[in-house]
Amino acid sequence: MPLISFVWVSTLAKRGSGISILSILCSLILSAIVFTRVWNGQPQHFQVHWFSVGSYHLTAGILLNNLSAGMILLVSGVAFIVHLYSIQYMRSDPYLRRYWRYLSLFCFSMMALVVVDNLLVLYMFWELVGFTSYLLIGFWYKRDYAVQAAKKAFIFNRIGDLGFLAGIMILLNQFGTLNITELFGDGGAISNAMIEDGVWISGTHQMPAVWLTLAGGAFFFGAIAKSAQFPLHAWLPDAMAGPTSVSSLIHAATMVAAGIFLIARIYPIFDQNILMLMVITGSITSFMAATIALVQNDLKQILAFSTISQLGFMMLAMGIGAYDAALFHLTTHAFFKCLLFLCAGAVIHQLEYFKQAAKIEFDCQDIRNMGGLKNYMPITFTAMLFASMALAGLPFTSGYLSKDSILLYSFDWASSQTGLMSLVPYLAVLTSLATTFYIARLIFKVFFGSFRQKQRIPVLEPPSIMKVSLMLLVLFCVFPMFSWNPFSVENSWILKGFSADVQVLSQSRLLHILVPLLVTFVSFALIYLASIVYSKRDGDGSVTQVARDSFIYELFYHQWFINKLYNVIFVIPLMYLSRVSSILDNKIVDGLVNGAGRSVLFLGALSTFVDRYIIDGIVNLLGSISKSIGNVTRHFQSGRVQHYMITMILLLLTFFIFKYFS
Amino acid sequence: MIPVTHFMIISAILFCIGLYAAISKRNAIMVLIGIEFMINAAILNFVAFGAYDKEVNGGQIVALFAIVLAAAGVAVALAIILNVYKYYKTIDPDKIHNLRD
Amino acid sequence: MRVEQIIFYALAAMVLGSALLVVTIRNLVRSIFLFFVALISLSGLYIFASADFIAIAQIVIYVGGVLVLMLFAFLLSNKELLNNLSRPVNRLINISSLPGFLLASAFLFVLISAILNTEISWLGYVQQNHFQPGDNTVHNIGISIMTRYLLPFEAVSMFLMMALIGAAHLARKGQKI
Amino acid sequence: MSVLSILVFLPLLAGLVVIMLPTAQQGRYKYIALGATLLQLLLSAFVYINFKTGADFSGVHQRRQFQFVEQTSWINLDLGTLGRLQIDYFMGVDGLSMPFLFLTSLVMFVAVLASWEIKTNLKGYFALFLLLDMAIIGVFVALDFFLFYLFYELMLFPLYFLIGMWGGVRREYAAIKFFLYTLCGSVFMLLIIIGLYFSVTDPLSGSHTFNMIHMMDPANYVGGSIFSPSAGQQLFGISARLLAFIVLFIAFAIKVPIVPLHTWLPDAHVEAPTPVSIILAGILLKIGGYGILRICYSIFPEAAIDSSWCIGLIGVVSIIYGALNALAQTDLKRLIAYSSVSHMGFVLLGFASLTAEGISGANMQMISHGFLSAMLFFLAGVIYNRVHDREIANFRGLSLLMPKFTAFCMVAFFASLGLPGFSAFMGESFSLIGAFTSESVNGLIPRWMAIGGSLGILLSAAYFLWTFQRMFFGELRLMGGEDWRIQLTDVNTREKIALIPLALMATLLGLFPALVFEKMNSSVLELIRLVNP
Repeated sequence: MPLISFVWVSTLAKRGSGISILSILCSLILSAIVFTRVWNGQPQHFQVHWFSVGSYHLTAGILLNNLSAGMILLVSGVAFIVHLYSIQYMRSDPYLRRYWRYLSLFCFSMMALVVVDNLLVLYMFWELVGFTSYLLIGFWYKRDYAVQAAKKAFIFNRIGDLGFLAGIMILLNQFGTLNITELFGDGGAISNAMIEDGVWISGTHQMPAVWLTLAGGAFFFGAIAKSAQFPLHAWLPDAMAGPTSVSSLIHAATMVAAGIFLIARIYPIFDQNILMLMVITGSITSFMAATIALVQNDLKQILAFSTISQLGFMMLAMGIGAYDAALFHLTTHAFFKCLLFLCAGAVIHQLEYFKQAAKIEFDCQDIRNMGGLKNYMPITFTAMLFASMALAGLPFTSGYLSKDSILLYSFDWASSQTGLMSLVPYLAVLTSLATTFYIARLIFKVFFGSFRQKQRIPVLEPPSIMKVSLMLLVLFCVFPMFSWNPFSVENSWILKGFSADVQVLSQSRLLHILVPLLVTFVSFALIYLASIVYSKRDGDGSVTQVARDSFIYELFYHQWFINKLYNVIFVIPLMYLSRVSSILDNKIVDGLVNGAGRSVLFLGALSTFVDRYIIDGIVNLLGSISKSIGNVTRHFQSGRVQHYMITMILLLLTFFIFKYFS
Repeated sequence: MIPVTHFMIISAILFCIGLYAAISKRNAIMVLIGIEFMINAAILNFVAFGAYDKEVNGGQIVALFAIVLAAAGVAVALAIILNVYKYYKTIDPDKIHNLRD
Repeated sequence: MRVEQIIFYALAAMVLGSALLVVTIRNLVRSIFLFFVALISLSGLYIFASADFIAIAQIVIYVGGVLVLMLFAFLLSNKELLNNLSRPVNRLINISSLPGFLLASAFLFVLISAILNTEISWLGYVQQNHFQPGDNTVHNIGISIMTRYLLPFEAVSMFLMMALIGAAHLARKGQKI
Repeated sequence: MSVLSILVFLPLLAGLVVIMLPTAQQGRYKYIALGATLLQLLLSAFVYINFKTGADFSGVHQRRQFQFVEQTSWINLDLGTLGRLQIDYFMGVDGLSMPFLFLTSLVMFVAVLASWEIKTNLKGYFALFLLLDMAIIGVFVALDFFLFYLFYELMLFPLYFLIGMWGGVRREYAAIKFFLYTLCGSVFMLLIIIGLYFSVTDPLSGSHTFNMIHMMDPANYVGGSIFSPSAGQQLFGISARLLAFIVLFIAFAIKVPIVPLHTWLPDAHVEAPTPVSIILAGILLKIGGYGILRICYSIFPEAAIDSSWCIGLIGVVSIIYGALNALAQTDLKRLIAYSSVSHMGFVLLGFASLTAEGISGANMQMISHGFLSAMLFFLAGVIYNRVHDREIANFRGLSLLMPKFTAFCMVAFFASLGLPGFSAFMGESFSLIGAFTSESVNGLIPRWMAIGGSLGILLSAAYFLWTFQRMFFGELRLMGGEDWRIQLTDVNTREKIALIPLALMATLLGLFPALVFEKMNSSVLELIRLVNP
């Protein structure tokens, strides 16, 4: 099997940089071959007996179906481009060899995770991915912030893994096997396990039905931690501390996608209320992350929050059953988000050179003191522009196809739901609008307007290799790669490939056309609005806040379209909301996490106190009691002869009395 | 005929007097005398019962031996007391308590 | 019959009286001489129990040997005692010896009650052979020592020799122990 | 003179040689000991290789199914009315004890390598060391209770001196505490042994016997005797067999430190010199676990079932309690000691579940913990030998000074953290799975205990990461300043020779757990069949 060879090759790549590039390249080619062979073809399954414990025989092997083939191609493609990019990006770094080793380890574990067929082995690679991300985030371990972020990321992943392990336990206990095909295949054990009167029966074992939902919940919990969904997303923004190429590979394309991949892999297990939970978390995460992104000033933080919100989108899609739309969005998102990160990396990289050249200290990641780079870095600018258009979902881009398919699905799904749930699609639309707004804000702040720094030293174009990789990615962002007709979603060939699931897109024509039109129209308006707000005048964030208030009056005065007014009313509460949510997020969630940390530490200190003083105390107490008893009896030996005699006779006397008179 | 119980009563009283002397006297020699009293009380008992044993007179023989042994005992005891006196300059048992640990 | 009993009780009273005096008198020299009196009256009692040889042996060995020895030891060791002789003792039994007194009286009580409760008549051999004053105890003692009790007799002699050598060694003048 | 006797008495022989040699050749002792342990390693490898697995070689309570069996009568007194006192020198190995042989010899080999740093009176040290080695191997192979008890007690004696004389600052206190703790446990065990002796008769010779195998099947019990299952004797109101089980369990629980009885472990570890604490953590804790399996569970199966709920609870409590304590420690060795308490909690949980995965997971956890804690203590020892300080706070950014050392520490820390791909993950996950499935299989352990146990994994992740990150990452700031910087040299070849096998075993067992599970499987299934038919 070519597949095994390439998995082996990527482990081989542990050594120097040249070799790792080579290995990634050939793994890309191999996965392409596999992709062509497997796509829409018959899934291949290859197993080897791993070990048997008690009555369970655990086998480890490789399962290739559409899902894994697609993912393998995606992962190796993005990885190859990032490798190419990081040749240039990391050139100056002293510990280059170590960087390449970690990167190859990460690619190996990611590819293996996507391919493997046994849940336990999947869990092993799942944690290995978490571990390698810990190493990569904490790569510049001299910087304390990076190490803290790495630790935080790993702990969050561990929490998720706990859920995953609990899920595995439930499944193993119920079905006796962890093999994905046996469990989740179409004829698999899950589908023919029925639930009657609260008991989940499958073959011999039966367990109360609550455990089925719990199993689904456990796996979902694992996915939340890995894909940084609402409660456990705090680690992703901090994870930006690692090198940009790392965050682009890990936090944009592959690792966070692993969560979605897991859900896709074991989709049948999720029953109704878990799907509902997914929808809720998905929508909350996407909305919240989008609003926070609006306010952020750090280039990479914005991208991080946009990743979270896009992942929220995918989770939402999963929840509403649009299984294939989610995966489609996953693939497109991987490419343009990776491109966004790489461009950001290029910008930061160049600004660092500029900083050394100009010898002035400024945070080269803060977009406030950038601007007007358009004319200095044209190619990066064009690439960034394409990527942001894809992210915003403007027509003629891949983003448009995948995001709008999710929107369509959500509208279909909402029509059948009642009450609060029907709000979900509108929320989704809102989020996508917010996305367009903040990405436009980013573009204008960074590339348009005038260069805020005083010195006029020209910022030179990023080196050639970087440009090549950027261009490659741009290719993927544009629509032709995915479907020949830019507007119609159904017949994109990837969508058909993934549509292994039941959900069929209903053909309500009206809704089908109206929604994308509305969305595109509004997004154009937003971009125009953003351009006015950000590119014309100078000044940093806080000043713009004041200016904008007065400016809004001005804006109002200039605008003659009614919906512009509608947008303005909408912009201010949104801004307010985002600020509140970011404060909320930092206070509550981080507070919660730190609080938990502190309480555990306190508990630890308390238990050592108990352990040292009480238990040790008891033991020493026993020791001292026996010593004191010893002392008391010692005094009897007073050394006086007559006392001995007295005691002897006393003893004799008592003996007599006792004997005689009893 | 003097009944045996009288003899026993006398020896008991004598024994207790000896005991009292041995316990509470401050002088080692008085303690020794107390011990002698106790021994004599025992001998008295032996003799009292020995009378009834015609052929063998076991009681009296034991009494004889007892007297002899008591004598030897006293000799050794006095030697010890002399040495104690030489060492401690006093023979008050309460003062001699080096055995205390 | 009456005269014998009177003499017996008189002798018994002498023994117990002198013993009590020995115990209570402050002056130690006097107590030793009273000890003489007690022993001699005791040997008198022996005679009443028809143990004439024992009585004489008592006087010869005990009174002659032991007491004289005791007297020497007492005199040798009590130089400083003469100065605190003058300490007056007001009451018969002072506080320090109370525990000893209580213990002795308790012991006495137990013995006496034991004696009174046991009916002597039980002992078999006491009934049959009432002793007659005329028996010759010395003859019996002589024979039985040489025949039945020969081993203990030799053992005692050995023991006596050892004791005396030891005592002599212990009490020698000159180097410290 | 089969393999097992050689394996047991080889260290004794080496010990004698060490004593014979005049103190002039101090240097040679190390090499004699090294040779002895190397030979032992080969022998145990030999045993491991041709150890037959399969249904008819499980041999938990069938004598003929044990392998490498040696049985000669050792003490045979005719006590007249009391019948014959019959103690035989009975040794054998089955699935449960065989992996421990290999673990013991490897850890001993590493411990000898670690004793290069011992400088004072080597003769005494190595003689005691080899005596300890013999006693431990003896415990694992003995099948006669009297022989087992003999080796069990013999183990305490050298350890007491090793901690007492070559230990750290408060070594007397630690040594005495350790000695008394284990002794009072084993004294009650002696009572039970005698009780068992008088209630079991050897079917062949009809006289009372100490033979464990006979004690396992109820047929051999004398009618009205104290421990005979049919008689159901009562002692202070509790059934005698349950009381015996509890007493034996406590005796072994002191060795596997479970929470209330564990306070000797941190003191003993902190004060013991590195090689001794390697042995202490590496093997001694496993004797407790092995004892519970071999003696408590097989001789009193029905008592095991009754008390499994409490054992499970104790397991969970010691997992959480150990982890919490480890979180608050400032001394590296003490932290590792508490982490051992937490890891052994998993073993207890696995035992309590009485399911096939539970018990094999627990055994796997014991073996992997043997390697990992030996490695951790070795690493702690490496730092301690160089700068005589173990405070975590005093080191920062070590990875710059000692890169190879950091690599080994990373393997050790992340392995004992339970990262998959290492053996600890196999052990922990299977004992948890066992505990989890036990509710539907035999309904002994409620499910929340398994969840509680998995919480332990998270806590262990927290404190290991916290320590690792504080000591190794960030800028280089050492308490000892310049002279520490010079002293903190990287691991030398000798230390590498010791560390590499341990790291190798940890990863090997992680990737191919079949090496251990295959060998143990038939015996574990046999034990399950014995305990709950």
